Amino acid sequence: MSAKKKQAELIEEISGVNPLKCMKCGKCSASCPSYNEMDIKPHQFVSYVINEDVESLVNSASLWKCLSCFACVERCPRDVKPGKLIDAARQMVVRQKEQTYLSPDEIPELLDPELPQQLLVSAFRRYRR
Amino acid sequence: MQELINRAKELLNDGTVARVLGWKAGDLPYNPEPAFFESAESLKDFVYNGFCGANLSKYMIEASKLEGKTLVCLKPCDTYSFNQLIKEHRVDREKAYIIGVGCKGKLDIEKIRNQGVKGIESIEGAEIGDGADELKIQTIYGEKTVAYADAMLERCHVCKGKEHKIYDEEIFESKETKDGERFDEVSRIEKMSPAEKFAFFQKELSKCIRCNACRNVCPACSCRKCVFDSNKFDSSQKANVDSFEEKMFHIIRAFHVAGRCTDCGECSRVCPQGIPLHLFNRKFIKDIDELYGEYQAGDDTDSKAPLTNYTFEDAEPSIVGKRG
Amino acid sequence: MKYSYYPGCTLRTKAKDLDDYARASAKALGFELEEIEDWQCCGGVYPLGTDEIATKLSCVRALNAAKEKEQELVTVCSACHHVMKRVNDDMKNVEDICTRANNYMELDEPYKGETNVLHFLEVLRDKVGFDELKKKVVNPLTGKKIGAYYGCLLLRPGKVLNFDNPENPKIMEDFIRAIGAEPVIYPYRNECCGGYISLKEKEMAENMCDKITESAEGFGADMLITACPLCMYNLNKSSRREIPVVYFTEILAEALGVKEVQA
Amino acid sequence: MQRIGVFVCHCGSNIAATVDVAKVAEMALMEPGVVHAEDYQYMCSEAGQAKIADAIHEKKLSGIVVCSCSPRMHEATFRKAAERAGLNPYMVEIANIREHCSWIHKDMEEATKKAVILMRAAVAKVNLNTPLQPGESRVTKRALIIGGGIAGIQTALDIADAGYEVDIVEKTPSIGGRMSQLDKTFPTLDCSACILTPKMVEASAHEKINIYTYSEVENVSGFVGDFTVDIRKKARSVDMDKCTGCGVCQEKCPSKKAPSEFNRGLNNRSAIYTPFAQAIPNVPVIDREACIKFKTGKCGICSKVCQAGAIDYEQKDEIITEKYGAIVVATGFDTINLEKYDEYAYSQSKDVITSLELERVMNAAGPTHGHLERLSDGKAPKEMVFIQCVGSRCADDRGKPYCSKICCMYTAKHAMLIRDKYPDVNVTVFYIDVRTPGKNFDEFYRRAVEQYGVNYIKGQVGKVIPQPNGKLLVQGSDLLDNRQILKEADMVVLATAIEPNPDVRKIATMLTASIDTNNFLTEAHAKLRPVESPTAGIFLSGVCQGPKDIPETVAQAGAAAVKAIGLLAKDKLLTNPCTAHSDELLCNGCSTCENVCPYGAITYEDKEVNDHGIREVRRLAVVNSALCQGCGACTVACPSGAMDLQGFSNRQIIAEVDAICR
Amino acid sequence: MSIENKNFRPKIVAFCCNWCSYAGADLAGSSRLSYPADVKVIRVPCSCRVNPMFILRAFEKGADGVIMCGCHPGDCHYSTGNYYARRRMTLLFSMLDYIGVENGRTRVEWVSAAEGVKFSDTMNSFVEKIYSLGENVRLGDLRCRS
Repeated sequence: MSAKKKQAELIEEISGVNPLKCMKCGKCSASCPSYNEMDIKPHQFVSYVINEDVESLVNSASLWKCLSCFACVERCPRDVKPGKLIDAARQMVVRQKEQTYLSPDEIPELLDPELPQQLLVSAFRRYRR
Repeated sequence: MQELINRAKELLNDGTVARVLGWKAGDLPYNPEPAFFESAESLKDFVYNGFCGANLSKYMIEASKLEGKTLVCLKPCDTYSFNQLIKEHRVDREKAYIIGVGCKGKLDIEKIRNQGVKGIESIEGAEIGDGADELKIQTIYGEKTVAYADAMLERCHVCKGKEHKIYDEEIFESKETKDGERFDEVSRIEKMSPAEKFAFFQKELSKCIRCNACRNVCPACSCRKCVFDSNKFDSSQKANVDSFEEKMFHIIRAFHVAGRCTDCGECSRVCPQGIPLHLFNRKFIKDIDELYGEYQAGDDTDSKAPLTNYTFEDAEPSIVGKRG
Repeated sequence: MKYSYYPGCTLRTKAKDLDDYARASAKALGFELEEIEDWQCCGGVYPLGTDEIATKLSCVRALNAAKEKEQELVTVCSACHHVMKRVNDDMKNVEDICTRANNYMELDEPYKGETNVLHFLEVLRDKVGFDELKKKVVNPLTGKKIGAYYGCLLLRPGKVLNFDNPENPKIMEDFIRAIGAEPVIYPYRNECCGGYISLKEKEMAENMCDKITESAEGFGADMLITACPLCMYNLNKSSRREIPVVYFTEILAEALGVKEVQA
Repeated sequence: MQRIGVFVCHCGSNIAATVDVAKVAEMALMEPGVVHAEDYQYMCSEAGQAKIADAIHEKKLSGIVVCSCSPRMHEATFRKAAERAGLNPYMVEIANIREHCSWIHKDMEEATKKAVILMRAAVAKVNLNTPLQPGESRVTKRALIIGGGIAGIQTALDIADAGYEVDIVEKTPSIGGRMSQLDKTFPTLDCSACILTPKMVEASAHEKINIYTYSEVENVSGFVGDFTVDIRKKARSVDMDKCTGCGVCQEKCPSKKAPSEFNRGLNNRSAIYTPFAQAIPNVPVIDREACIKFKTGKCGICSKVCQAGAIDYEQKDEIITEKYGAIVVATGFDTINLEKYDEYAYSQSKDVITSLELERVMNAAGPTHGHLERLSDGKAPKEMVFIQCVGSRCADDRGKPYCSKICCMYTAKHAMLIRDKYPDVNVTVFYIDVRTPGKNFDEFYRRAVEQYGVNYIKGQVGKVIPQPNGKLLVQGSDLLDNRQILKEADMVVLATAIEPNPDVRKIATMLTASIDTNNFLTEAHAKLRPVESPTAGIFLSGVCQGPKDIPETVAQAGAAAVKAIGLLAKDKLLTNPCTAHSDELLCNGCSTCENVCPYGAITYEDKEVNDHGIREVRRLAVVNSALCQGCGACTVACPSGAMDLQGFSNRQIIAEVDAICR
Repeated sequence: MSIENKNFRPKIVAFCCNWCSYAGADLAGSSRLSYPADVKVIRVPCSCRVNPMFILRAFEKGADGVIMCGCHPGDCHYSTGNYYARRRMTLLFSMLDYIGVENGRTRVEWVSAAEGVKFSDTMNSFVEKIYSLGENVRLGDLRCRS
């Protein structure tokens, strides 16, 4: 099996999503609050997995713009859940060492006294291993 | 036990029931047998103790044809059989007054004997009122003690629970006896190689003497006339013992009760050769649970049985080879 | 009535109000929140990969602690509630996760999702009852027009959280009515505030929060209530509007007349 | 012992080139029961058939085996030949030595060996064959149509025109169905009422058609050709014979707050009402839940104003029992409940409506008298947004997995009509796919785009956001331009998925007609028998079988009528004798067989039996051979072996198995 | 073992439903798609007519393999027959596997009336499998008297 195919299968496994169920209706993209910030749009996620181009997905800005707000997950009529795919892609990044979106040095300047723990914890979960 | 007898007398006397179906003391301390009691006086022979393993549900088929109600004592596991018989229209609920009797696990005399206890004169600790921790056995060689759990029937170690699925009233506390997993033995066999499996069953089944005890006791084997006794499936006269049904007896029987067997364990209990016949039934139950969703025959009286049901997405038969 | 209580880390620090008012209100309403011993942080987000086990264990511990006490588990923080319910759902329905988690846990009896997880609002709705709550209100917030802000974590995924209709929830509105105020229904009440994104992408969060507050004000809300410390932070910090945002427990305590007592 | 004749066909060289036919015949003579064997060039020819007849007479044969081509080819031929010669046709069996032997094997010895075995199996089976007689059952020459929409009306008219009596049972106070609620119809844009009303009148005036409105089917028993049906005529509280349909009662009725079903609840009606002006019959009913007289005992105004004296507060439900030979189900559809699609704000805003509601808004007799206006404030809209596939093509339990089929076309129709009548209104359609298979359908849709300038955007809508200013912000995708759209609209129309009428489940149960997971009635064969239910004598008309538009519905209604007529035209039905049969002495009465029978052919009766001297009443399975199709599912389900299949009995099949494995 | 036995010719019984698989077998014939003569077809109205007893009977009488063919799920002439057959055969095959009978000796294939090629391919592969398994020695007598 090619490395690309393996990656695509891995992402399906981590996310539990079957991209073939997608009927390309675009309801995910219509629901996404971060749509305008994304380079690869939610409805396109499945195509990248089907075409075994996980690399582009992993390197996309979208990875760090998704809020995991589940609007797309809730509304998807085909039970595809693009939000889970992007979560899985993010996992693939943070599971690789040194591949983090947030470095310890930049944290102090981001902090503000009122910032709740919850924010840091959840950001860490998403950004870092 | 007296509590139960008193209640039975009451119900007989006030005319609620015409007879009582229970167990009567046998000639030995460990062999009570199912019996009908028609009068209050006859109840003096009534017993209910750890050796009353017999499932009385099946007797209700005949009792349903009699005038008046029959008081029947059912242990929690027996009630599944009764429900299943209701589902199959074999017993009449209206003809039964069900006393759900508590159960602390039923005893297997073979297990006691296998612990070297011989020459039994009396057994203490098997009464329903006892703690069910230990049996004190008077033998001609003196007193022996056996842990209650070590003398229990296999089925009680994988007990389905203390709940009576159907009853008019309940008497006696039950005790949780489950300390094993129901399908462990089946899983163990499944893991064997084909040759080992075959050797295992060949060894067990070669003991069979075709006495029909399993069939006669089985509440699911309630056919008016068993296929093995009719000529519906055989073109030739079946004089010789090597007939087809003869050879395939146990597998055909297991298939016939598949989806209907409540796993009451009576077949194994009564087998004079000690063949673990429940291993066939349990295999079907395990497959049904795994392939078609959990199903307990006798849990209710109206659900669709797995073999009279289907879904579009059911597994293909080839799954058998794929599961390994 | 006694419930196991999982406060979560934010409630220990920045969102102390949320916690204190909840406890005080519970007392006033006649139920007790018994804090679980040695709880650990839930992680703030539900573990993103379906194959992750270790990150779910802190929740399983808390859930099992409640099970051992034969109590239901109550959370107040939206995020803890979200993570807890989803992990519990996994333990109940995903055999693989359940087995693997139990392998780590080495419990006497494996945990299989037996505990019922409740958000504080669900306790008010399903256990106390809003009618009952109404009777206990001493300072009705009459005349106040309050917008409920749900955010994402309380509602979605709807099938797992089973909290309320994720597209048109009403539990907080019913709550607002119960304490004598008037709920303001506005369409952005279940849209995301930006969540953790405000750490690095301030502007994104600002845009989102502005939409929410603008919509709420447009429909006439004087104030917003929330159950989530992160939403609270974002709405206060990122929105360029001035509408006050408070925890729902605070106005609950106020209505029940226990706000000052505890503070 | 049978006297069996074996006939081995050469089929020219088709068989004889690979199989030693003479040898097969020779071997046959060694089989038990075989008294005659011969081979011949073409057994199916007239001369070949004559040989069979001759042998039957000369050798007094009681059974025949023909070793030839597939039974699917000539079994019927040989059975007829045997019957002509006085032998019961079911005493003939075929050994397929062509398709299953000579054509697939090359080695003569091997093929001959196999042919012999196949012959033996057939002989073994015939040895156990018994003569079978097809049963006969009578046909009541009357059809029942359940549902009085366009499907039911059309089926009724077609059957009645063929000269048979037809009853229509309609649940609501008037026939007409969904079509009567529509404003215009695609792709011709003619007015729905203009084409439907004449059909309604024709049906009501037809001397062979009897219409029961405000009535429901209560119970069905019997079987094909001979159904007995109880129909509940609900109390109308108005005497149908006396009422003149003047309408004064409705005008004067003081209770006018009941939501109008016909207008989808968009406005109200009086408690005594006819659903719409052209209702047939034009006789109102009193909605007893809304009527002041029924609620409080006071009022009685309608009775006072009725000059015909037709109001009857004492009227009771009436049960009519009637016999039918055929039943046609035409129960139609409804739109799904939208409560699980709150992201579209249907329950939050009056200006979000379903397409069916829009039909009423556009209709001159509707709540806005045909003016396109917002239901919240009566203002004329400037921007309209249509959302497609709301609840259709949905994989989870919120909606339906199927395509509702009609939405693409009616949305194009709506868009076109609005743009035509209100050129200043902009119309945007969010779609996933535009599906327009059908004559002149795609042209129609293209006209909406090209001629009427309807703005089609490929992409679904995520959320409809009501704004403080009363407008609706539609947040959707434009997948082709790859952007997210925020569009401010005045009205939003949802192309809501359709589903079978919820009552159909109850009706299907009564009819023992099978139903699929979506509650659509199942057809006997998806391709070849699309208007028949697997249950004999039950036919399907319209959307109850699957989504379809009006022309398809009318076509299917006609097809269902033809099938029903084909049945009613017969005086007697011959039933397939290869049916299941239960041995009374072995039957346990356990209902297992009943549970697997797809035709409802098995019922249970308490019967007295004499079991070796024991007389008792037992619960026994009884197979209705008119319903049984002979699949054999019951025979395997039966634990005691009481149930067996004639023509394919357990012993016959086992005899074949034995012969093959010998 | 009989695997080495060069003269071994297996006995194989194929139950085919009248509406799909029997017609598929006919099509294989009229398309001249060969498969070994060891296969003998028994026609039944529907796969749901196949009683597990028939299969056991075949094995008892010396069959080396038994295959059942029916309409594809969803295409049953009687709507639901093959669904019941599918469950019955799955459980039966599992039981046979459980008692040590080689799983390869039993098979179910769904063959439509149009699938002559599939019918012939199926029979070829099934026969090949039976050859590899050799003579059936285990299922003659389930009571296993040796």
